[in-house]
Amino acid sequence: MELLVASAIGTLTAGGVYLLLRLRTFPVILGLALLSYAVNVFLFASGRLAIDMSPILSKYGDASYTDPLPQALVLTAIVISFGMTAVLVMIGLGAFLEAESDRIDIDPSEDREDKTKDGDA
Amino acid sequence: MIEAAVIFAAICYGIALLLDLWRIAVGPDAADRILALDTMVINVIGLLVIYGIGRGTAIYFEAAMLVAMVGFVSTVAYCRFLLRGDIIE
Amino acid sequence: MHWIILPVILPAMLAPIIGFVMRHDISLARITSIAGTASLVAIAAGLTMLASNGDTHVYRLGSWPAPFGIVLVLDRLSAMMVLLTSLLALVVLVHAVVTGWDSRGRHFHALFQFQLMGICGAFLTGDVFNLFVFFEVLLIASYGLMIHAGGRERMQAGLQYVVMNLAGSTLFLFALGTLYASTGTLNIADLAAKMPTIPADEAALVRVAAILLMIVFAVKAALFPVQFWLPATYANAPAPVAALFAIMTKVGAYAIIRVHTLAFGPGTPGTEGLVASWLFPAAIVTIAVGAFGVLGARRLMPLIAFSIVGSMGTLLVAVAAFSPTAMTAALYYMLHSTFAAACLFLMADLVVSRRSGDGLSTQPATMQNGLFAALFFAAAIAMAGMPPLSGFLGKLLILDSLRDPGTMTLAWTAILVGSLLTIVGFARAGSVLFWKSTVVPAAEDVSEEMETTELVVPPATFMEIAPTMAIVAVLIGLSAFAGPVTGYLEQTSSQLFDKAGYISAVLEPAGED
Amino acid sequence: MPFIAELLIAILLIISGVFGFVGSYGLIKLKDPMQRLHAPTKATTLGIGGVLIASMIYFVAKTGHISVHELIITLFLFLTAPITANFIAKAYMARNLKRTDLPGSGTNYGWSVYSDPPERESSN
Amino acid sequence: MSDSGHFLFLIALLPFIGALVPGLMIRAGRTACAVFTAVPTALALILLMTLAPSVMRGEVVQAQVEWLPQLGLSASFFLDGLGLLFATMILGVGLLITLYARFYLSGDDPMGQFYTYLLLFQGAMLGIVISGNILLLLIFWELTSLSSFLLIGYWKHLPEGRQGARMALAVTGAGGLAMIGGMLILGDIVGSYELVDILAAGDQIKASEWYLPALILILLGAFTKSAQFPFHFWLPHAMAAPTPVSAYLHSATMVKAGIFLMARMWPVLSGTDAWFYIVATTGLVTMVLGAVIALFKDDLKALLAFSTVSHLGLLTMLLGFGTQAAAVAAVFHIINHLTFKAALFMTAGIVDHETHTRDIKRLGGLRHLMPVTFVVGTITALSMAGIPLFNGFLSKEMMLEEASHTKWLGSYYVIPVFATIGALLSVAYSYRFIVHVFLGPVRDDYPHHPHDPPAGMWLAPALLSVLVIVIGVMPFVAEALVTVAANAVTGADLHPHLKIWHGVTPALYMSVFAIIGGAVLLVLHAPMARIWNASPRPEAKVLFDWFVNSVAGASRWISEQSHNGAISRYLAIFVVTSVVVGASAFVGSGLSAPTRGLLSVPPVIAIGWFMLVVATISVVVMHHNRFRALVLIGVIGLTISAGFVYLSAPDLALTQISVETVTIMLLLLALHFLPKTTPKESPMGLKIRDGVIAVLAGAGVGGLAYAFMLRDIDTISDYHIANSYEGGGGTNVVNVILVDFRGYDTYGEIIVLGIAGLIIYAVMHALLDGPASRRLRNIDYSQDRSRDRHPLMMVVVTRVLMPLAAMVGLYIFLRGHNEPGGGFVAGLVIAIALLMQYMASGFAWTQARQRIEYHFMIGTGVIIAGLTGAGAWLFGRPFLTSSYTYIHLPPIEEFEIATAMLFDLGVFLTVLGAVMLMLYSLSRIARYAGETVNLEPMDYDPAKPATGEKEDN
Amino acid sequence: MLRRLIPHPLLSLTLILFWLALVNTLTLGHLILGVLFGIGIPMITAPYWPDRPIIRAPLKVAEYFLIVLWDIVVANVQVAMIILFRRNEDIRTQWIPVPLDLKSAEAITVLAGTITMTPGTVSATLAADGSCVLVHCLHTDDPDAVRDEIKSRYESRLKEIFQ
Ligand code: NA
Ligand code: NA
Repeated sequence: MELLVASAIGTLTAGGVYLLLRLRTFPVILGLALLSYAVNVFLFASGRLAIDMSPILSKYGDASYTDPLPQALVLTAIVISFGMTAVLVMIGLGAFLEAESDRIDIDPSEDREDKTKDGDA
Repeated sequence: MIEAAVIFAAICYGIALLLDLWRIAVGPDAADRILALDTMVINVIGLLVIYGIGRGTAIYFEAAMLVAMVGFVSTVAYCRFLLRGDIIE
Repeated sequence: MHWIILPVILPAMLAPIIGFVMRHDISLARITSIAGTASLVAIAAGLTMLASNGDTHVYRLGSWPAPFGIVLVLDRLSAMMVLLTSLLALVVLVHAVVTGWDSRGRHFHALFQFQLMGICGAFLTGDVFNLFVFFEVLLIASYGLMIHAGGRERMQAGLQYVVMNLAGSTLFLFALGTLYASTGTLNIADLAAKMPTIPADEAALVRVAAILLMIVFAVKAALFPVQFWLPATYANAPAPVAALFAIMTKVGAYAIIRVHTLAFGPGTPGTEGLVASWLFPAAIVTIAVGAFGVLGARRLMPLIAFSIVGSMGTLLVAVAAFSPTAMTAALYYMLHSTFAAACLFLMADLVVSRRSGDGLSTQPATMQNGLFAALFFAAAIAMAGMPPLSGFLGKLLILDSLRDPGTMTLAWTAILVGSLLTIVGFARAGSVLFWKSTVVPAAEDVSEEMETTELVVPPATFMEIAPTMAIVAVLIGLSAFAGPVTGYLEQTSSQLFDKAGYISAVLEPAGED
Repeated sequence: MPFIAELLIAILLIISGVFGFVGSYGLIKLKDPMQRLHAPTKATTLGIGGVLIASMIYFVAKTGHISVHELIITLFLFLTAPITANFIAKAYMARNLKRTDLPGSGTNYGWSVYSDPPERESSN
Repeated sequence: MSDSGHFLFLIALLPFIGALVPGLMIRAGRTACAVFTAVPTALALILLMTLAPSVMRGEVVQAQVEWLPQLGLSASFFLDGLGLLFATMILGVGLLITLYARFYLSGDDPMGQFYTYLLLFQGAMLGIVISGNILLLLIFWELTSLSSFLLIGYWKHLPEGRQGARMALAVTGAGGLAMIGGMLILGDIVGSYELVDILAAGDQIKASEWYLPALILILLGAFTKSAQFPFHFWLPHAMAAPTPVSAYLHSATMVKAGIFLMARMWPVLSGTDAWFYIVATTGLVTMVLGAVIALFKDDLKALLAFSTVSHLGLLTMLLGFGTQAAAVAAVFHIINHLTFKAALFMTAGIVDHETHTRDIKRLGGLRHLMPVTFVVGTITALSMAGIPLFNGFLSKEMMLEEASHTKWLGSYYVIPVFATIGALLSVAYSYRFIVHVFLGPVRDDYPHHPHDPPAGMWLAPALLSVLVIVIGVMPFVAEALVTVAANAVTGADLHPHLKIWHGVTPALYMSVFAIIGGAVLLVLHAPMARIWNASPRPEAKVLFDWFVNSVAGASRWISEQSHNGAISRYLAIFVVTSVVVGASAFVGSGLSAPTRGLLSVPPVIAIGWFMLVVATISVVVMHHNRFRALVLIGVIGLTISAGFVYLSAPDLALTQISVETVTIMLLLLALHFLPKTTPKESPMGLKIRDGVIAVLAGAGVGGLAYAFMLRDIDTISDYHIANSYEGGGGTNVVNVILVDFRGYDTYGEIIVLGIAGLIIYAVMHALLDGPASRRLRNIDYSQDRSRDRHPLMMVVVTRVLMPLAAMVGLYIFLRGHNEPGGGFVAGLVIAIALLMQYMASGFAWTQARQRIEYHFMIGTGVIIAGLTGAGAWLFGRPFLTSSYTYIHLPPIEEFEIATAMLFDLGVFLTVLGAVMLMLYSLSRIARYAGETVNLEPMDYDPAKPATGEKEDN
Repeated sequence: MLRRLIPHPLLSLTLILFWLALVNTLTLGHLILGVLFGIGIPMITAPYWPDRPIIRAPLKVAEYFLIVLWDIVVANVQVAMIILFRRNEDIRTQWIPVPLDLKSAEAITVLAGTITMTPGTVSATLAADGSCVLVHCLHTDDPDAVRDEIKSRYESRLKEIFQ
């Protein structure tokens, strides 16, 4: 099981990184989404894996529970990542509408208003 | 007996998931993919309930219920995107 | 002692009121925002006084004992950082209000207050995961401020800024996961207590966590090779926002100082020296990157942004020594460079808003050319580390503290040559902006262009210049009162290196809250 | 747990497993997208129904209390499955079929995918 | 501290205080401005004179105030003979320059600025010479660089001025920075930066292994400032400054700073071979080279500038000799050079001012037109030439005397020969200054007809020329000052006698040879100049410009190539750095032995894993089709949610699945405006590179996870499990952590969401108010869309489903504390329920029936959460301290009330408000882009038949 | 007044039952809570459901429900057989327009839903004026029979229920 989880994290990370390095905004958003999955599972796995040991306290005496803390951390991370994704999507949309292109790289030649060589310098 | 049936049913749904995955990957039409995803959602609900039976706990019920609810919403959203572009026009 | 949490709660309560209740009334929002920030200054000053006796005050949120709940830790360092933040914020806010920047888009004041909340929270927390949360708060607020008022370049640069930081946040979580998996705790004091028990030959995981955390902080601190995002971001951000961002890089530096000194620094067999071995060379290159950028800049805003990169390199060279003396110097330089960077951006705003763009090209001289030139001169010598402003003393302190023969030559060379290139770069820029431009007549041939670009900006009023002047005054003050300031910083630094004191203050079940 | 309950549960699980499989199998086997739409909407729904009934019986047998919350999932599925199918069908039609590929509606108005609704007084 | 100490502070401060005045006084008129500049200078000079007697007695006036004791920097002042000499020169000449400039500058020049800069410079210069702490000296040193930059660039409109200023700043600034290094080393060797301590530690310094680096670094500072070869080139270009500036900076002050420094450090640094060969040789070369160039300069100020270079070389050489006699000669020549050079610059300025040219070739015959100027110029030029009875002769004689017996690399000839050549050239260019400017016939082609200027202008040089003669004839008047200064330099107790006649010495021969040879050279000047001008030689400015431009160009290239806006590359570097640095940290240590076995893998889980991997790879492969990628993301989200269920994390599953849905909605909404496909534009090489990076990152992260999953560790969460029910009042430990143990995290987290809502709203407005709105207007919606916007069936089902979903949301909210669920999921579920309604009947129609504003909802949520946390203050407990109780109201069974639930309500409201505000903003954009708004909940309700039947089919 | 308080009584009832099913226990406290929600939620969501469909024959509803349930089971077996055992080329798919007499949106929706859930048919789309439903039949040799069965078996019953 651990191997599967680890390899799944690895695959998600690899896929996420690959898309993160693309040249358009949308695949980058997808890449960050994949990375977000990867990191959530990774963080979750830092509490080690357990089956049928949900951290819901049992009314019937002693039971063993999985580590609840990483789950709480992942929840926080998920929420934050959601907010971030939403902002990213909106800004990506804004950049697309402003620039009429969804290329994520900025072409530096566009904002060099001063192309003439300054003789004084 | 229940155990064996649980395993059988789980494997059936597991194979079903693989078949859905195939359809999602292959398409050819976007509608096929949405259909396959929707089927996948329903199969996962089945698996969750089966898992609950297998483990003897109802703790996963909410997950199954939520999957049923949001699965519908996302399917509609995907379709509306194809149909109208703007899903909440 | 609920005062400790006020720097977080006050802006966190004001922001929603401003953003969600007063969103249609800019004057009310302005008054509230400025009053809130001024109160924050007062609170921060009070906290600084409180911390100045050397006690480490711990605020146990939810009354849970550390390390199980989250604690806020107020010591000299965190108090000072909060004070620095609030002072900077007040000046920047006044500038934003009097120049009207705040009304060029929506929700400036709410985002500004949230930004303050995030920064103060990051400085005060004693928990690494909570540090992540407040990093995210300050980052997301900064995204909003960064693209405030919109526009093509700003949106594009803002997008890059967001993407880069999301990647950084992802790495943060990977690091935290590894950290928790290898130590079982998230509290910095608890980490500091546990780290010495991890044998040097079984520390692979925690080493990865430590170094990944450093990279995360390095992204914020604009350390090479993860500094690439900064110039475009700062150059395209609204000027007051860029000025406020002067503190953002320091958040990264602060995190390195706090976490990597306490938890992974001296006295931990597994990680000792690990971070420094990467931080030092990276900081050296960062200085070079900044210097090259300043010297090669075509536009004013990137020039300033690159000078910030260089200053971060200088700061982190000192941090990398992880010695109390060098840390004292680093802290002094941190105070200085925050104000210097803000000063440059505020000054640049006054100038750029009266020119067509921030290109380092000759244009008709603005009205008040002499005044702006003087302000530029002051800000530039501050940033380049020339006397009489505090940069020179900061630089001297850093150079003087780096006496380790292994690193001294390289560090000195980098800092001094970097200064030279920066000076030359600023001189070239200032010469074009303020001297050469006086040659260009504001005659008819340019008036057409002037009309189309709507550059009819009235002369700067006293209130518009006051914030920049105030920062210059602060820089002069930092220089004049360098002795007392450094005295405080020395104590700050020794408190920082007093690991046992920190651990016992945080972890011992104290009666006080 | 009574044997009869166990048996019932097992049978229900097996049946539903088969239906679940068949639903997805149809998704693969059938050649036409509209045909494929039939498989999951029916087979799978029934499959899930079986599982849910099995679950209800199981918990009644196990705890002695009647468990009805499975019905909620059933209710959701019954309410949503037709809509889902309807939308998927329309998505397919809109993208792949022209109005001439379909029989007429026999009224003054065409199929809603292709034709605007009648104008209302209020909508001008 | 004594009174004299206070005076010293006052002297140091006066110019700086005074500097504030002229800028403000300029409205009072130019003369008032000049007067107010002169006042602080004169005051400082008077104060200095009150200190002079004790200094002349050999005492040292000291004053010290702590400044930065941690560094060893103090505001420490130190006035000895050397300081007194220089301070007098600086203030004295300063006064003369103030007077001169008043008449020299034109009405167009901003005089207030000028005097401010001048006083700043004066203060900086004064600071150098009376600093008692070498770090303080560094500060003043850098201040001279900065203030001279302002003075040289004073005429902003002249490109030469700007360039000259920058060049001076670059060269002297570089030297200053090197000097910082040197001074810090000195301080480290001695353990103090106080001059007193340094001066007392000469042997210790010379014995240190750091002596040579310190020497070189300090000399770099001195040489650049004093324009020693090869750093001499900046000085002539600084001549673009107004002449008063040149006269001040290049006779008495700025360039003498380097000489001062060498003199100051003489007891500490001199006396070694390194000192001798570096300093004396540099001085010699500079002296000769400067003189040669001066001879062929046609620009009067350039001639004087290079002559200054030459004389600075002479001084450097003298100091380099390292003998006490040479030091005396140097001190004496400092005074003499000041007197004649300042006067000469002012003379040149007068000529320029009157004739409007400084080109020697266009001058001549001014003797008749400007008799006063002629007299002053001639006297001082003869002094420069070293003609007897003028003071220049005396010190030059002493120099030649010293040179005549100094051995260089075993040779007795090198230094005497070159010193004589230098003297000869000096004579030649001095003659030329007199002959080619003043003598000869009056011309009729001056650019402007000259006559003597007003007295205010010639008074200052005239005064200096009087000094030239006085000292030249009665050298003993300067003896006391020279003695006390020389003693300060050498640290010895010397009693030199300055006299005109030394007898027939080698120096006399050398002098005579120089004076005659100089005349010969002048005669031969024209043909020699032709040869000189024809011969190729490196032009320092060109080289310097080339160098600076190359460095700047290279800098620009480096920073623009690296910061080229390609975030994909920044990110690649970031990932590679993380992987490489992380891996290196990993291999730097080992791992403990694994303590856990692997959990078994049921087949369905293996299938789930397979689905996840295949879907991930498919997203990567198919990402060009954006919609398809989104469907695949749905698969991944579903799989991970199910995985969380399997791995005992029901809360995570609930959250993941609901966030997932909302995220996909947002992405679909955005994709509506974006291109539907991603072009295939990455070249194969890039794809491979990124693939390799991606695989490395994946392997690293996966490996890391695998490594820690096999190892158990004690964590703090045992406490959470143990205290969740008793302390937090909930059985869902995860939820109790979220709202209680780590409620502060959650507080931050909802604020993130609230901010996200704000930003999206703000961006929406920025887009609608900006140029993007035009683009939005042009989006064409009519094509390719299905005609049913709000299908009847969907609307009907939603009417039932939405209340049910809302109830599910409430259910999940209420049970969160004890069972999986909570405010966040509940908020999302309600949001999804509303979304359902929006999809069914459209945003606008639904929105119109919405009573609560989303902004308000977010604000309320954040404030409720905050107030709940702050409520604990009322009970004297820290923020977020929770409390709960069980309420029993018969016949209802007991139920729990916890403040944590109120906090969770805040979470709920914020989440709901944020999500809805996001949707609202996107919908606003769509409507702006021309989306129409429906007025009815469904396209057509058959129960309410339309009035006008329309043929369509 | 009552109408404003309980705009959709059936919905309220459903919600109360739904709540009890959700909590999966029947206690007084939950009943009270369920009633509160059952009244509260429809009050809040009433604007989204402006009409008030009238259902006349509760018994008919039960009958209809059972018929459909039975048909679903049968339909599934039939469809499963077709999928598993019939060769693709032997499957004869048909589009069948079914004109509707129903006018109520709710009734049309129930009918369309029923069609989808029962033997071999999927309701693909409605006519733009809701007067006809386009049914896709997986396999039939007699489209008219399918249409007639829909009309007689389901539509007629729904007419009684909704009108
Ligand atoms: Na993330
Ligand atoms: Na059917």
